[in-house]
Amino acid sequence: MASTIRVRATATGDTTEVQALIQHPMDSGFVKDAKGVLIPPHFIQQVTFEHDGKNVFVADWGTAVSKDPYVKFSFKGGKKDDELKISWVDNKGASDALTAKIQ
Amino acid sequence: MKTLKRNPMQTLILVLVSAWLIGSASSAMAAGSEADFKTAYAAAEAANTQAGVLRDQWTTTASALSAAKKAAAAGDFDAAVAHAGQAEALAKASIYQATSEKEAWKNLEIH
Amino acid sequence: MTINDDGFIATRRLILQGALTVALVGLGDIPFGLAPALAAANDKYPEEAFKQKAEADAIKALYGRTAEPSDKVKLDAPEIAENGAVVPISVSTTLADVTSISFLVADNPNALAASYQIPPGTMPSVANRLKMAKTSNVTAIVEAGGKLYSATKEVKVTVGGCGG
Amino acid sequence: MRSAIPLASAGLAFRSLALAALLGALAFAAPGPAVAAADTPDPVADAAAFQKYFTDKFPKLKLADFVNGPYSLNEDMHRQWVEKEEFPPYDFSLDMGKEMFSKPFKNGKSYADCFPNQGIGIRQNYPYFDTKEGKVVTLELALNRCREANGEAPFSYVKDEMAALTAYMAYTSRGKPFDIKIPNDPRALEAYQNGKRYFYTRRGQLNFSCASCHVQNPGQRIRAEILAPALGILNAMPIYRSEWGGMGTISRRFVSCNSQTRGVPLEPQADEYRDLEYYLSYVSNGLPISGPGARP
Repeated sequence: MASTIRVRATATGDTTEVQALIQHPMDSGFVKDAKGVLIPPHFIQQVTFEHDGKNVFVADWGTAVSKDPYVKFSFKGGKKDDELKISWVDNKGASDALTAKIQ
Repeated sequence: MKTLKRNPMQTLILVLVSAWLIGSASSAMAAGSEADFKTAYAAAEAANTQAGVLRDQWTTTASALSAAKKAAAAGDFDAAVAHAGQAEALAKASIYQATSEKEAWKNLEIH
Repeated sequence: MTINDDGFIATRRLILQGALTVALVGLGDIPFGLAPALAAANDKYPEEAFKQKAEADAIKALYGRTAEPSDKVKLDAPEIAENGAVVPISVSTTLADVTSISFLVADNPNALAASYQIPPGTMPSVANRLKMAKTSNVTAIVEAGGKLYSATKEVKVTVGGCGG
Repeated sequence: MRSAIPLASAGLAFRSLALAALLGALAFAAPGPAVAAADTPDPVADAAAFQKYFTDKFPKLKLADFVNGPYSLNEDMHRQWVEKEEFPPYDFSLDMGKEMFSKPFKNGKSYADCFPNQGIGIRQNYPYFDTKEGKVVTLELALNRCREANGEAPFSYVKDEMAALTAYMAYTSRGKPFDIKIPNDPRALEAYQNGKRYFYTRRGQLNFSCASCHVQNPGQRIRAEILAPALGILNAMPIYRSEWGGMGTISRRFVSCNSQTRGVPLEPQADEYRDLEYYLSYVSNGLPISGPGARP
């Protein structure tokens, strides 16, 4: 099954800009479905971005992050063809990971 | 650009007609009984089917019809007859809208 | 502002954690530039902070102190959100030694929306898309050099369409 | 003494009806375009007048800008759109569509065998008038007919699979101008006219027509949303709407527009919807395809 993580990492000079879009319902637990039943909370809690063995960015998310969440940041020290490892875990313990190459 | 005098006038007529319909529908209410509900519901459904033929039914007609059915099922025929009357009025208003729009749509057409 | 029970326990546990991390750092061989701030540096998911209803409690649970507004924190958010489900919000700052950035939506059921750990070498700017229940103040908090700075902007949110 | 039965619900219906009708009259009594009902429809003149009405109304916009709907009419919305387009939420649907499009059916054939040019870069020619069938055929209909012809179950017109397929096909046509043709066949002209009539006909208890919002009030707000101009309104289809938190086909948009004005929607791909799509696409001839799109 295709990964739930889409990432674009582009290095310009010694700064690498990272954009990530993750496929996830991000249910807050406050929304009712068509039959008026509350949809239980189901959201990504932590996303870790790792480069060269150390975390370059960690996102802690609550129930107010949009569906199919998106985040953008940049860090120094990455260069073309380096690997960037992204992994997320949600409140039900589900998770997914992807290793991408910096363009 | 011709100012749209007809449109508000035509909408005013729409309001008056439906007011008259609701008035007549409600004044015919005696103490509701199952028979009254059946006739009132049948009339409302017939009008709504006619609106369907004209491809212009309203969602509020449908909800009034289901409210009528629910009230009748609960044995509250007064409310059931009232809802059915309301549904008939809404259905008739939608029929009026569909027929009057047969020509009135040209008012908005871009030329 | 009364500190409710779990708020108090949370802060005590926070301080313990902080102490633990500091102790570990002393032992560890990774040369940390500066002693990590209370909660931000450790990787644990700040469960308590996300449970808080009010903004002030969330900030307290997360950082253990209050923030002062600063024009060095540039918060970018729309005036009227095109839709409360997807509100693009970003923040950037010229402050140095930034270790954490957080976003809070005051009138959401839980104020804390997202919190980001910024290790040394990562630029102090984040863009994300948040959900907003209704018109509310959106606040970005930047933790730099162990102190908290903030910027706030009101974002209007209403339902779209002409109604059911 | 008038009958004592408190007809709150009837009164309520009457009040909401009157209020809605009044709202309809007041909010949308803005001067509409000139009136002159031609007998035989002249699509070429219609399209020219249609495009002129909008370029006059928004002189700052180039023709191609109209395909971005509300985002071309409001600076705050435009900024939010640009940020979303950096990594658009329809990315997943696009990939799913691409994958589905290349996966062969059980009988070994695939969508590429049903469409000219293997289905690549042809979205701008849909919908077209099928002279054999004597009716308008939309892209969504053609996709389901292709599935049925190859022994596969048709997809729902309002769900994700159809949106993913049309998203991919639209993507392969990005930038190509709409090129809708009306063959020399009286039935085609009639289908075009039916679509036009549906577009301008008021319906639903709120007594609005598509034109009330998208011709008389583009750029205005209706609660939080900025109304899109009718010109180019289908160019970005299918769309990922934040409102739905998901993809929406043209069918889904027509159905939801009807129910918003408290009109009972027709079944997806009903003749009226197919003709409406035919009219709306024809008068947007020349504007580039920009689908799939993101919308509020």
